[in-house]
Order: sequence, then structure tokens, then C-alpha cells
Amino acid sequence: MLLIHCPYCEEDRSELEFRWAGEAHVVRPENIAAISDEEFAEFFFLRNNEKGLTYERWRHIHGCGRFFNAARDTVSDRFLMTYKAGLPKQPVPVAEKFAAIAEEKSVETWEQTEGDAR
Amino acid sequence: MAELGPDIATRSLPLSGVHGGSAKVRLEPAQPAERINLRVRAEDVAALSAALGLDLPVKPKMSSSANGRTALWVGPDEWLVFADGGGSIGSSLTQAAASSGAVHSATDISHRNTAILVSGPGAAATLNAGCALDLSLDAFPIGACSRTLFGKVEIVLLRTAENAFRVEVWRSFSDYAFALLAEGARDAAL
Amino acid sequence: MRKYSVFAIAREALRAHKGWEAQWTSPEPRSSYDVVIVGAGGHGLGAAYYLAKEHGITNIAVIEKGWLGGGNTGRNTTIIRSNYLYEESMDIYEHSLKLWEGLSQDLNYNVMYSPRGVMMLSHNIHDQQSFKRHINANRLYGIDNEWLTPEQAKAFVPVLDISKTARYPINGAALQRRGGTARHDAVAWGFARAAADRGVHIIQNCEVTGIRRGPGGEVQGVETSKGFIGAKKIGVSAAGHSSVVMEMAGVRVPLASNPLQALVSEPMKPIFPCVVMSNTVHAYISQSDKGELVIGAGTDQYNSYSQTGGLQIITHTLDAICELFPMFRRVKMMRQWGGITDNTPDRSPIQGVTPVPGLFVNCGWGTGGFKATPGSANLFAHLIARGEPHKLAAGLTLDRFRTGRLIDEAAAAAVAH
Amino acid sequence: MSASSNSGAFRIKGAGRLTPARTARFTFDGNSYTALEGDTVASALLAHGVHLLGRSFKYHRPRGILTAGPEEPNALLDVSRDAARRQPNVRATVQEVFDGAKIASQNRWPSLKYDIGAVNDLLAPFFAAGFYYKTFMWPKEAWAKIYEPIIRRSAGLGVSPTEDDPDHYASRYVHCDVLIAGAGVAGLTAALSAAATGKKIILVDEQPEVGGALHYDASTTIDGQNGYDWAQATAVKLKAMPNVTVLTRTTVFGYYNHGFLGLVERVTDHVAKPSKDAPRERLWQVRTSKVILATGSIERHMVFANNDRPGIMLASAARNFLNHHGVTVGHNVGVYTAHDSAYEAAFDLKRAGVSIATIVDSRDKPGEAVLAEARKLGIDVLSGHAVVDTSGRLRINSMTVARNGNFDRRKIKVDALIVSAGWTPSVHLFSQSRGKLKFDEANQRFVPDVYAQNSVSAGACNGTDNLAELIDEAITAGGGRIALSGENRFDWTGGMIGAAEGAGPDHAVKAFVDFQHDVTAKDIRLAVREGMHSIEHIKRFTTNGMASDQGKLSNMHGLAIASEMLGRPIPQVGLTTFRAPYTPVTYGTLINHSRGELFDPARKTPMHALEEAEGAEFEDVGNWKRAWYFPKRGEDMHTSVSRECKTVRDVAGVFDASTLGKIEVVGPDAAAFLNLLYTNAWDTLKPGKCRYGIMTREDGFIYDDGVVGRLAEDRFHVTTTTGGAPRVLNHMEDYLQTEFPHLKVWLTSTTEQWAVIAVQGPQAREIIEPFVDGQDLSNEAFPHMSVAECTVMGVPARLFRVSFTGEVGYEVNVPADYGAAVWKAIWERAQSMGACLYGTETMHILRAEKGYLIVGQDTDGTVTPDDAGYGWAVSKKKTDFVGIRGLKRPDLVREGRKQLVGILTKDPKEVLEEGGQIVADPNQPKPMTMLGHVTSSYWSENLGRSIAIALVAGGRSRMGETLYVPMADKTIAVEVTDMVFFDKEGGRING
Ligand SMILES: Cc1cc2nc3c(=O)[nH]c(=O)nc-3n(C[C@H](O)[C@H](O)[C@H](O)COP(=O)(O)OP(=O)(O)OC[C@H]3O[C@@H](n4cnc5c(N)ncnc54)[C@H](O)[C@@H]3O)c2cc1C
Ligand SMILES: NC(=O)c1ccc[n+]([C@@H]2O[C@H](COP(=O)([O-])OP(=O)(O)OC[C@H]3O[C@@H](n4cnc5c(N)ncnc54)[C@H](O)[C@@H]3O)[C@@H](O)[C@H]2O)c1
Ligand SMILES: Cc1cc2nc3c(=O)[nH]c(=O)nc-3n(C[C@H](O)[C@H](O)[C@H](O)COP(=O)(O)O)c2cc1C
Ligand SMILES: [Zn+2]
Repeated sequence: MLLIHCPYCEEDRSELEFRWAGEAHVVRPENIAAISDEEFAEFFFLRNNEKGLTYERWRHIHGCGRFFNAARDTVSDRFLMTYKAGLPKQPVPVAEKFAAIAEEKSVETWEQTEGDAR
Repeated sequence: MAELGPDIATRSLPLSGVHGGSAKVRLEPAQPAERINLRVRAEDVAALSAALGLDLPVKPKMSSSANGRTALWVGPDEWLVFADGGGSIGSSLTQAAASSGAVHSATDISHRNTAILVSGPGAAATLNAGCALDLSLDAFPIGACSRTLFGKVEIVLLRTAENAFRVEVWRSFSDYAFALLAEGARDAAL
Repeated sequence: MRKYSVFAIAREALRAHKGWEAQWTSPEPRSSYDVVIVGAGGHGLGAAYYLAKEHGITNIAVIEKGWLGGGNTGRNTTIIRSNYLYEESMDIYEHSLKLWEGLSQDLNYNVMYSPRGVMMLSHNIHDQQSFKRHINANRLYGIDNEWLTPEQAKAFVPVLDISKTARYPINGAALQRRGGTARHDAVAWGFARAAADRGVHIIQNCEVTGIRRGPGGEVQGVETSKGFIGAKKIGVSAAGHSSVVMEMAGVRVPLASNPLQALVSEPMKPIFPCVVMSNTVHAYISQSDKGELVIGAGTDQYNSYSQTGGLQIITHTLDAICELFPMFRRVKMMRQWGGITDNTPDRSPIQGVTPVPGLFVNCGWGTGGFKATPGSANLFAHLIARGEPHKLAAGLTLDRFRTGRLIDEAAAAAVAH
Repeated sequence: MSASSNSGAFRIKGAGRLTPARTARFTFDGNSYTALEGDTVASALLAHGVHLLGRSFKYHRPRGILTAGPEEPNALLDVSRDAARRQPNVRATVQEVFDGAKIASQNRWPSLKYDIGAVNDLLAPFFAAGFYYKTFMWPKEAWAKIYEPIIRRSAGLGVSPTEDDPDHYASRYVHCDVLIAGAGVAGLTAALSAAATGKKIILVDEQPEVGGALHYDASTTIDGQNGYDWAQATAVKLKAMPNVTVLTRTTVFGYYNHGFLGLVERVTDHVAKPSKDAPRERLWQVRTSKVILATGSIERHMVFANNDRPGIMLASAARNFLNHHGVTVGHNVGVYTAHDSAYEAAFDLKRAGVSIATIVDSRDKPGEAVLAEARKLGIDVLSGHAVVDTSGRLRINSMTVARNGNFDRRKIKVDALIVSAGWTPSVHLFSQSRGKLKFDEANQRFVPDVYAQNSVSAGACNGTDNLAELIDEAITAGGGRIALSGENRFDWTGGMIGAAEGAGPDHAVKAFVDFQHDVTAKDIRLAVREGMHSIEHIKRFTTNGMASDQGKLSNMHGLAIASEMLGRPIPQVGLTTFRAPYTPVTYGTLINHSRGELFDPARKTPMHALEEAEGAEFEDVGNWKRAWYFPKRGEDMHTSVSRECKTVRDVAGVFDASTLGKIEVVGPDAAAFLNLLYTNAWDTLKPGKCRYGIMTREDGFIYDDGVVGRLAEDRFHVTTTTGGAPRVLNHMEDYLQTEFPHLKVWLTSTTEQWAVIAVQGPQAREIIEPFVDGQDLSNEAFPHMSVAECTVMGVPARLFRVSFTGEVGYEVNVPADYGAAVWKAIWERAQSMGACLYGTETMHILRAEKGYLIVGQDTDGTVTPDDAGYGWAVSKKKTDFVGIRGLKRPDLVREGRKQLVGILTKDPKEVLEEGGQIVADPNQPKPMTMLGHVTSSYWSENLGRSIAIALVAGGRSRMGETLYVPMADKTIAVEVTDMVFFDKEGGRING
């Protein structure tokens, strides 16, 4: 069960209170009525599904009710930061980034790379 | 029309008649209260505070009380405001809010919610049977409040004293909440 | 390769089983192949097998980053059924079910396909409407699926609680008798052995890290942790990681990778005769031939590539299991685990050509592709060999997300497993 | 030695820590025994010389007690208090005896001594690992019909409970700064140290008391005291500190993400008469900032021929039974070891008066200190020797010893054999936390290396052997400043992994690696020969490590044998993945309170009890209980519903519509917001009016629908479907917060604020009129699709003039606490006028007669507004709304889409099955081409015939066409019609 920092409640809270809300910073086109089928498919269906650093939205649905953004490593499931909705994509703090990368390596046991217990 | 009985409908409370608890915890339904869900933008908080006669808390997890009214911070632009003795008809809170003149939303939820009072030395443990919040006094001091989950239902929790909490819950979830509190209370007494 | 049989076992029993040969070899990769398949799960290994068997292509490598069968093939709850709703789904799952029925003999490997029946519980009128829609569609399509009253359901699964006082009482069930389970590992091993026997190279511990393309955009081969391996055609069957691999060729596919969990109980004497699934309370359960209750839990809500997930997902499932089977409250969970499933927006798979010449994709089987293993592999082989889909898989194209012609089994309120 | 008490002939006077006077009685396989309080089932049975406790899984080999802890693979028993409180697969080494316990052996028939299944042992040559993959394939049908049923019959160990579990389980969420797993020397020391920092500490141990290895290790002194005594005193000290919680009998079973751990506390399983209020077990869900892992290590057995007979056990276990329970495992005990620690067991036994047959040490050079001590005590030591076989049918009676590399064998009589191959650090939790291990070449063990979470390992689980170092490490881990000294009499050395002499590569003997699953060294070798080169394949092919002990003893041995066969060093072979739970956990604990009424909240409306009193049957809709129909005495569903349907159209009916979702949309931009969220236009709606709205998602498919009333310029009362309420609100919030945050509007769920009493039918106005104040109900003042705020029975109400039946209709919304009273009054009056109560079934039929759709029944997630015949509800003028683009995609505007139409059976008495499939040609071969399906189908009493709604390809262009619904037993001809079956002109609604 994840522990998630809500930028509105300014506190770490249990995943139980949150609902994941998909990739962050997917902008709904202003002129949505006018876009092509391809553009619509891209907007509505295609997601990055990153292995590694991902930007995603969560809603503190059973807390303050706010949607917000998070940067998380999808290999270690570690959160690198969270920030309020409406803010542009935030760069990941450098120290955290290194931790994430180091961790990505050490966590690979969960990816069944055999014979690699060191 | 006399054969219709009393002109004014009588009120039946969701948890009327239930009681419970254990050696260390008392569980009881709260008195009916008047409640609103209040929404206003930051720039208008002061106006609403003035109109309601209490300072709307602007820090997470904080509550404030004055003049028989209590406001709980629920979200950055959302408060649960309740006033005791909401047995009467008509909403003094919505009217008061309206008098602010500021843009806001005040929606009557007096009957949507009901409340359960949990008190006694095992109160926090009782709640922690189904609530994942840290209810130590450091993390959740007197006056702290939060919307959260209790087992499978959503509640708004307010700590009214070291060993006393108020659990606001939607009425159709109140049987569940009470039954789970009763289980928690039984265990907290061991 | 030596044929497996009871006589072979008897012979080996007399000499301490020293005469068995390796089921598959671990060759060094050649510099290039006619076909490279990425991912040695059941689908990938099966595709290699059918390419060799039915299309005469044997210069094939199946490249696996871990150990063969270690992906979702090795971590699923093995439910097999074909009683889906839409024609596109019925086509492929029924094709698969028919192959399951003869797979052990075809592979000369007992995959223990066990048609013990898959029963889906109906708890309310909505379930009933939905199940009957399936049952009728299946019947007109030639697929078995029947409606049972609660009493009939109980007769089939005596431990079922059909009391009216249950929180979600059972008002009936849909039963596919030909549905059942198979031994997950044996499926991977059986395909691996049969493919290796036909000359297919299975290269384990070798991660594909890039897809090299020629001047015309066509594929030339794969970059791997063991170096470059040339390929005329590439088939991607890397469940969980499909979007990661496809991205290497610049192709975006609409997928979300999520952990899906499962658990087994301690082994117990048989008490549970078939597979039972309930969509309303979110649970599915069967008992393995070794005696553990095999229980499928839910999907974690977030994207992740870690084969683990939250405890709350497990407890939520067990709630439901114990509500349906109260006597299991004293049973113990022995192990829990997760796999990474790649899920499409309409919860139906994608199998087809891609914008990149020579690159074919088979993905998006999500939480329910084990049952499709032989069928999907068989049709994927056809796709790779011919360059165009078999008619049974023609609806599974990527293009449907542009046109809106989705195959939305979930929307039609079925469960995916 | 003589029988010291009736608590067993093998109980040694003066030994152990149990009190002879405090006894408990229990039965094992029907025989009655006396135990001492504090005994485990294992120690109690051993005290009576009972070693044979079970049969193995595959070969049904007689098995005894191998360990004294949770790693026990053999001694799994069925333990019960009564018929319903029966637990299979209980480890005899963990279960404490309680007075009255009924205990039985498992996996044997007809009896433990004479078990038919034991023929499997003779057939073992055929049952090599994975043999079943190679056979049972012919004839094709035989697998499912013959072979598999036979295999299944022999599956499993214990027998599943068959009754509902009467016990209850508790749950507690808790937060702390430091969680310490394990309360041996390391854990206790770390706890003292951490507690000194003032932080909030939880110290957990799965045993009844703290102390860990100190239970058996009698030669350790800490702080100048006997180790065990120090441990107990320390526990007392810790428990007295306000910032420390000590949980014993509590297992940390899972270390999950972000400092979240699952613990199970066994509260009553050791108590003879538990209090009714006490849960059987309690789940602790802990969130902590830091974890100190002090889980110790687990001793390994030796892998040699016939190493599984009852009477063969781990040396530390024998020492534990002696030093803690005062029980000796035999009178003439052999020792087979590769590690010094077993010597200490021999010393303790010897000092207690037990004869030690001999110590066989596979090493050429055992530790000098222990050798010297052995000599001093007069114990024979055969170093450089191996035990190559054992004998004894139900209990070991001899061991066969040979010098390493030599063929001369010698039989030595023993009545017990204690073994040790060394110690495996317990890194389970560390690995669960996704930490990465490294291989300690010198000591042939895996130890923690890279941490993935904020945790630290201390003590034996970290590979730290020296006590002084261990204490330092634990103090550092705790982060406090305390001083503590400790001393072990002997520093242990040695250890081996893999098959021992005589069970090496060329031997075909049964040398067990994994006891429960009967995995032998040769099975592992076979797996490698068959091409299983990954340890994961080996595990799955042989099932090594897959039993209920999850390889606690077997994993390292299996790995070493594989490594030798593969010719690859151990770290390159790698370990299999440790997964939760550390030891098996009951489902009851995991779900704790979530059962019965707490399984899933059953939501009830304010009128529920009144409806129940009127005889309502209820149906589940989402979490809600909705009145389904109201049978009168003697009525079945059909007659009840037919009566209700007719009465509503003839007179009127009263219906509970409270469960419909309600959202209050408030703010100056409310209309603008709804314009974006619904397909229709809202700015044109005047206050006091309602409109039916359809909501699509971006993809253009119908998501929800409902009537929206405008109460004021800036206030809308939105209704949703019952099941859709939460997701619609979430969907709206999502757009409001993230796409349209500039809009000044707020959303509040008011579903439960209002009780909704629908009154529908020609007499509806007359029924409600007397209750309403402040609103003229005449058609002119309050026509169809009006809304007003007024009072009803003196309480503020929202009155809607809406209809889902095609009749004059009102929906009276009163604050929920008044719902019952208003309902009662309205119903009394309605009843006096000949009206009825009706439920959802009648509601469904009446709306179907009018061709109104139900989202989720007539539509699934693939239906557009136009498909449903609601194209008119999609604004052509708006430049944006959610769904505007999705609706225009090629497939959504294609010809021939499935459209909702009415269908009528040619035979008016025939009622179609909902879900029936529709075809044009019923005689076509299978697979048939299906045109669509029946979404709604009813008997309409008002029309005197059946009616149905269906989704049909190109439906609206097929009016009048004959189509077919083929059923299993017949084919039903139907005609495609308009969807409105009743009052086509729609006059009644305005009546
Ligand atoms: C817990 C769980 C329960 C399930 N239950 C069922 C069920 O009951 N019934 C059912 O029908 N389905 C079920 N499924 C789904 C089913 O398991 C999968 O759909 C199916 O096994 C997919 O098979 P595959 O061969 O495509 O994938 P996999 O077996 O996952 O094979 C894909 C392989 O690709 C490899 N790979 C990935 N990236 C690379 C790379 N870059 N280079 C090289 N190799 C790579 C992976 O290591 C993996 O071995 C379940 C899944 C899970 C996780
Ligand atoms: N004489 C020597 O040379 C030598 C060498 C090595 C170790 N030792 C002895 O071994 C001991 C090592 O001490 P230690 O504290 O590291 O280990 P320990 O084995 O004494 O304690 C570990 C404790 O952790 C508990 N535990 C394990 N897993 C658990 C779980 N998942 N949940 C709850 N509890 C769990 C066990 O019940 C046990 O009480 C010392 O007593 C030391 O003297 C001696
Ligand atoms: C159908 C099925 C049955 C299983 N039965 C067992 C079992 O009896 N014992 C066991 O330890 N694991 C069992 N497992 C789980 C595996 O040990 C393992 O957890 C799973 O394959 C995932 O691999 P991983 O945990 O190594 O990541 C089973 C898995 C499946 C898919
Ligand atoms: Zn928040």
C-alpha cells in the first residue's frame, strides 16, 4: 500500500484515500471538435506508460478531494514528488533522481533477471 | 386535513435507538445538527468567516468553533460547517453564508450526514480498527479533523478531546460505521 | 527428441532417470534469424512453435529477458474459457479452446488442460441479463455456456453458499463445462520443448533493448544485452512490457501496465471441483491438482512494472471469497505474488501489423490472455508468416482505436479472466 | 532417567522453564496426553516419546518433528476446539497446547501407523520430479476422466474446514517511528537503543516470549545475566516505557511498499477458554518510518540418505526442547553436523543425562573449542565422517556412518539424530521490501546488501555472528546511546549447503531437500539434466521451496545442488523470490471485520423499514437495497408486478426514488459547466424548469443520464443513475478541477440529503396536493418538467414534476430524516384512494411501455446517444462538450450501427429472454451472424401482451421487419417496431 504526499493536505496519507487518475499533463485540445481522428486517438487512448519516471495524476478522493500530480518511478513505485494540479510539469529534484536510478538497478530482482542476486 | 395526522412531519434519525461500546469506549449517535458543505475561493474566505461568525480554518486538518458553530477544513476550498441543535427547520447556516454577499456555494447537508460520538480511553484504538490515519495526539491533536476512510466507508473525523471523536458519516453508511465502531470498541477494551 | 510416454518413464525409472535429455537447449544466438520473437511467454514460444510446424519457418529466435515462462504465463490463475460476448473475442478464444483440447497430444507434453468447468456467479438482475446475453450469443456461435439455477450451481460446487440472506445472494450462474484450467508452467515448457525440437532457438537472459530499422523504416533486427541480432521479421509478444518494446521501434500502443495479484492457500484435500468467478464481488478461485486454493486478486490502480502490489488488493479479494465460501476463513494464505499485465482501453488484445514494415505485435491480453495462449500463438504465427492477419484475428487491429470500433467486453459487463 | 511426571517420560526433572504443576490435557489421534503450560504440541508429544506426527505429501513417508519453530515442514496437524473451530496444517512446533485441544494427524489412511498411501514410496522411481508432464496423455479423454481425478484424490495435506468459522478477528492500523521485527538479542538491544531516543517503537516477535535464540542458547550471558533472563527482564523494562509497544505471538508476515507492514497477532489460539470478546487473531497494519530487521537465522538440516525419519531433527530444536521445555528428544542421541552449534546441543543433552551416541561431523576440522569441550564431556566425535543412511520404520533406530570418501560403513544405534548444516540468515522480510542480497562466499550465505526502503538489519539475519559485534550493530541500528555487553561461550564456525557425502551426484538415494513436498537431491539434479537451468525453473519443476514452509530449510540446499550440477557459482544461479507471507496467514485475519453486514455496506433509504413492513422484496443495485416489488399475501412476483403496473396507470403508485444520485451544482458558472459536461444545452433552461440530460465521456458513448432541475440562476439539482452517482461526481470533479478550473462552480453530493417519494399516475396530483404548501400544482402553474422549492408537511421540500412512467408524476424531495413521515402520510392517503406501492420492477416495465431507456440495461458502454434514439439530446450548436469529438469518429457515425428499437413477438403471450440474440435468418449454420440482442423484455399487463426493447443493427431502418430470436428449445419470431408502446401521443403525462 503506497504512502502518498498530498500537496493540499501537506501530509503523507495512505493510498486507501486516493484514486489514481491517469497520466498527468495530457492536455485536452482547446479545439477538440476540430482535431483529426488520429489526434483524437492520441489524446484519448495513447499514454506513455513509462517504465521508470512517470508523471501521473491522483485524486485525494477520500481526503481533501483534490486532484494533483505526482512524479513516480514505476519500477520501484517510489514517489519522487507531488505537486498541485495546474502547475506545469516539475523537474525531479536531482538527488531524488539519482536515488531513483540507483534503486531501479537494485530492484531488478523483481524482474526475474536470474542469477543476479549479486 | 386532520385525517392526515400532524401537519408537520416528524423527524426520524438514522441511528435512533442504537447504542454500544465497551468497557473503554462509549458510542452514541450525536444530536441532530444543521450542516452545510461550504465552498469558497481563498479571496472570499474572510467574508464568509465574518458572515458565519467563526474563522474558517485555512490550514489542513484544522477546525474552529464559535457561537455554537464548528467549521472543519475538508479541502482547500471546502468546509463542513455544522451547528448544534439543528432539529429545527430551515437553514440558518445557508442564510448566514448568503448574507456574506461573496460568491460561494453553501449546500444543506444536514440530513445527508449523521454523526457518531466515540469517547473513552479506547476511542482512538476503536477508530484505528478501520481508519488508517495516525491518531496519536501529535499527529491528530484535539481539534484536528479530516475526511478519510473508515473500513469501507468515507467519514469526516474530528477530535473533540483527547479521548473523544466525532464521526460524520453519510446516513446510509451509518449502520455500517456504527457496527464497525462497535467491533473496534470491543477490541479496544481488551 | 525422445517421445514422452509412460513406457519412457518406466524405462527411465530403472536407470534412475539418468537418460532424459534437456527439454530445450540454451544456444548462443546466431547473427541473424528469419524471425525474432521478443518474449518467451506462452504466446511467444507458441508462435515460434506454430511458425515452425505450420508455416515451415524454423530459423527463429525467441528472445527472453528473464527465464522462459517467467512472465505472466508463470504467474496466472490459469482460467480457460471461451464464453466471451463479441464475435472477435469468441473467434479467438474458441479457436484457442479447441487447441487446448488437443494440446498435450500435439506437444507430447501433458499441459494438464482440465475441463472442470468455469462457473460465473450471478448476483443480481443485471448480472443475469448480462450472462444470458453471453449464453445466447455463445450458443448461436457454437460455444457451450449454460445457465444454472442457484440449486444447480450448488450441486456443481457443494461448498457454495446460496442462502438468500447472503449480502449478495446468488440468483444463478453461467457454466462453461469445457472451461477449466491448465498447468501454467507446463504450457511454457511444452511449447519450448516442441519449438526447440523443430530448431527454434530460445535465448534466455537476453533483454531486447532496441529495434534497429533500415532506411525504408523496415526492421533489421534487435539490439539486446547479448548484442545485435538480425531479423527479417520481428514479433513482439512481451506482455507487461509491450509498450516499452514497441516504443523502441517508435510505435505507440495504447497500453497501461498494471500489477495484477494472485495468491495460493496451503495445500488441502480436494474440496473445490471447478473454477468459480464472481464479477459482482470481485473474486475468482479454483483448487490446483496439488491442493492449494488458487485465488486471483485485483489489479492495483496505478501503472507499475514491479511484480508486487498492495495488501489491500488481496484482502479485498479474500473478503469476497470468504463471503461466498465462509468455511474458508480458517484457510491460510501461503504465498502472494503479482504479474504485470498490459491493458488496452477496451480490454481486448491487439494483434496485427504495425506501421513499421516487418514488425508485428501481439499484446494487450491484460488479465485474461493465458486462455488464449495456443490460439493467439497460432494466429500470431499466421500473421508473421503471411504478413496479414488470419480472419479469426482480423478484428484485433490497432486501427480500432482510431475508428472507434472497440471490442469492449468490459463495457458489456463481463469479467476479463 | 525416570519419568519425571505424567507430563511425559522424556521430561527431564529440573530442566526447562515450564512449571510442572501447571498442566493441560489434550488428545492426539484420540489418545489423551498431559502437557505443561507453555508446551508446544511438539514439545508435549516429544515429552511422551511421540515422534511420528504425519505423512509426507507425495510418498507418504512417516515424518516427525524437524524443528522447534515456524519453519517446520513436517509436523503439520489438524487442531480443533470444536467441530467449527478446526484448523488444518497447524505447525506442531508453533501451536501451544491448551487444555482440551483435539489434535489429529493428516494425510494418512486408515491410520498414521498404517497408511495405504505409503505404497507411493515404493513406486517412487516412477514418480520422479515432473513425471506427470510426460504421461497421462493417452487416450486423450483419460486425463480429465481418469488420471486427474486420481491425482487430485491424493492432493493436499490437511482437510479444509467445512463449517462457517465462528471466531472473529480484529484489525488495527498503527503508526510508529521504528518497527523492530524480531526480539532476540538483536531486536531487544535495538529496541532499548531506539527507545532511548524517545521515538515511538513497536517491537514484534512471533514467539510467546521474547528472547529468540536465547530460548535454547543457554550459554549466552548478557549484561552479566543468563541470556534468557536478561531478555525477559528487558521486555519488562521496554513494556513499561510509554513510547514502546511490545507485541509477542505476533508475526511480521509482509513488508510492503513505503514502510507498510502486515502483522498477525495470535490472541487466543493458545488459550483454553478464550473470552468471547477476544478475537482469535488480530491484523496490525503498520506504517513506520524505519524498520529494524532482527529476524535471526534458521538452522538447516543435513541432506543425506533417509534423512527424514521421525526422530531426526535440527540440533537447535532439540536444544530448545531441552532448555526451554525440559524435554529430551531421545535417550541415546546421535549428532550429524557440519557446524559447531550442534555441539552445544550435544553438551546440553549430555549434561542433562542423555547419552550422546556420537557426534558425526562432516568437516575434517571442527571448531577447536567445541572439540575440546566434547572431549571433556566424554563425547565421541567422528570428524570427516558422514551419516550415509538411517533405519527405523516409524522412528529412527540407527544411523549408518562412513568416513568421507570411504566405503566402510558402520551402524550406530540411536533413538534420535540431531543435525545441523549451519544457519541461514532470515532475509525474507528484507527481500520482501525489495532489498537486494549479496552472497557471503566465506560463510556460504546470502546477506542484505542494498536497501530499497528505510530499514536496517541487525544480528543473525545480517550474518553477524559475534555477539559483541551483534550488540554494537543493534545499538547503532536503534540510533540511541546505550551500553551493553554480552558473551557467548563458544564462537561458532562451519556450515555447508547442498547434498552431504553419500547423497552426492552419483547416488540415487532419497536424500530429502524439501521435506513437505518430498523433493530429493536427485530430483533437483534431474531438473538440471532436463534443461532447467534457471533456479526458477528448478523450483517449479521440482516444487522445491513451494510447500507451506516456503523453502525456509530447503532453498539453500536446493540452490547449492543446482549450482554444483550446473557448474556455476551460487550467486550466478541466484535465489528464488521471497514473497509474503513469511508464514501462512488465515484469510480470517486478513479480512478481519469484513464479513456479514460489514462485508459491504448495505445502503438503505429512509423509507426502507416502512417498505419492509409493507412486504417489499428488495434487489441489490450497487450498494443499495431497492424495493423490487410489493407482493400482497399470496401473490407471486408476476401477479404482484402486474397489479402494480395496472394500478399506477389506473390510479397511481408511490415509489421510493431516493437512491437516484443527486449532485448540487452551484455557482455563477453552473450552466456553463453543465453545458460542457452534458450533450444538451443548459443555459436555455429557466429556473423552475427541468430537463433530461445525457452525459457522454470523451469517447461519445453514453455514460449516464438524469433529470436536471434549475432551482436558480446559479443552482442546479442534478440527478444521476443509482449506480452511477459516485463515478459521475468524480468525472465532473475531474473536469472541473483540471480542465475547467476557471469556472466558478462547486459540486456537492446531495444524494442522501433528500428522501425522494415519487407519486405517479392519474391521481398523483390529487394525492400529494394536500401536503404541499407554497406551490400551485395546476398544470398551468406547474406543468410537466417543472421544479419548485416549497414545503411538504411543513418541511422544506423540492418538488419535481417529472415522469418516468408516462403518467402525471411528481417527485417529492424532503430532507431525509423526514422521508419516513412524509412517505407514511402520502402512502396512507394514496392507499385510501386505491393507489399502490410499486418497486423497481414495475418502474422498469412502465418506462419500457413508454420506450424510456435505462442506462446500463438498454445501453452498455458502446452506445451513442443517437444509437439510443436520443440524437435530439445532442446539441448541434455547442462548440464544445465532453464527447463532441469522440462522437464523430468513423465507427460512431457509420451506417448499420446497432440502434435501440422496440420489438414485439408475433405471439403476444411470448415473453422474450433479456439477453436473447437476434438474427435475420434462424436457419443459418453456426456461427450465426447476430444483429443484436434484447435489452429489456416484460409482460405488459397494461397492453395485455409482451413488449421488448432491443439493440439491432440498423434497427430504425428495419421497422416492420420480421427477425428471429433463436432460443435453445425454439425460435421466436419478432417484429421491429417503434420503442413507444403505450400512449404514443404522450397525452397522459400532461393530464
Ligand atoms: C495474477 C494473474 C492472473 C491471471 N489470471 C489469468 C487467468 O486466470 N486466465 C487467463 O486467461 N489469463 C490470466 N492472466 C493473464 C495471462 O497470464 C496473460 O495474459 C498471459 O499469460 C500472457 O502471456 P504472454 O505469453 O503474452 O506473456 P508473458 O508470459 O508475460 O511473456 C512475455 C515475456 O516477455 C518478456 N519480455 C518483456 N520485455 C522483454 C524484452 N525487452 N526483451 C526480452 N523479453 C522481454 C517477459 O520477460 C516475459 O517472459 C493473469 C495474469 C496475472 C498476472
Ligand atoms: N555462539 C555463536 O557463535 C553464535 C553465532 C550466531 C548467532 N548466535 C546467537 O544467535 C542469536 C542471534 O540473535 P538475533 O537476535 O539476531 O536472532 P534470534 O534468532 O535470537 O532472534 C530472532 C527473533 O526474531 C523472531 N522472528 C523472526 N522472524 C520474525 C517475523 N517475521 N515476525 C516476528 N518475529 C520474527 C524470532 O521469533 C526470534 O525470536 C544470539 O542469541 C546469538 O548469541 C550465536
Ligand atoms: C497456478 C499457480 C499455482 C501456484 N502454486 C504455488 C504453490 O503451491 N506454492 C508456492 O510456493 N507457490 C505457488 N505459486 C506461486 C509461485 O511460487 C510464484 O510466486 C509465481 O510463479 C510468481 O513468481 P515469483 O513469486 O517468483 O515472482 C503458484 C503460482 C501459480 C500461477
Ligand atoms: Zn489532500
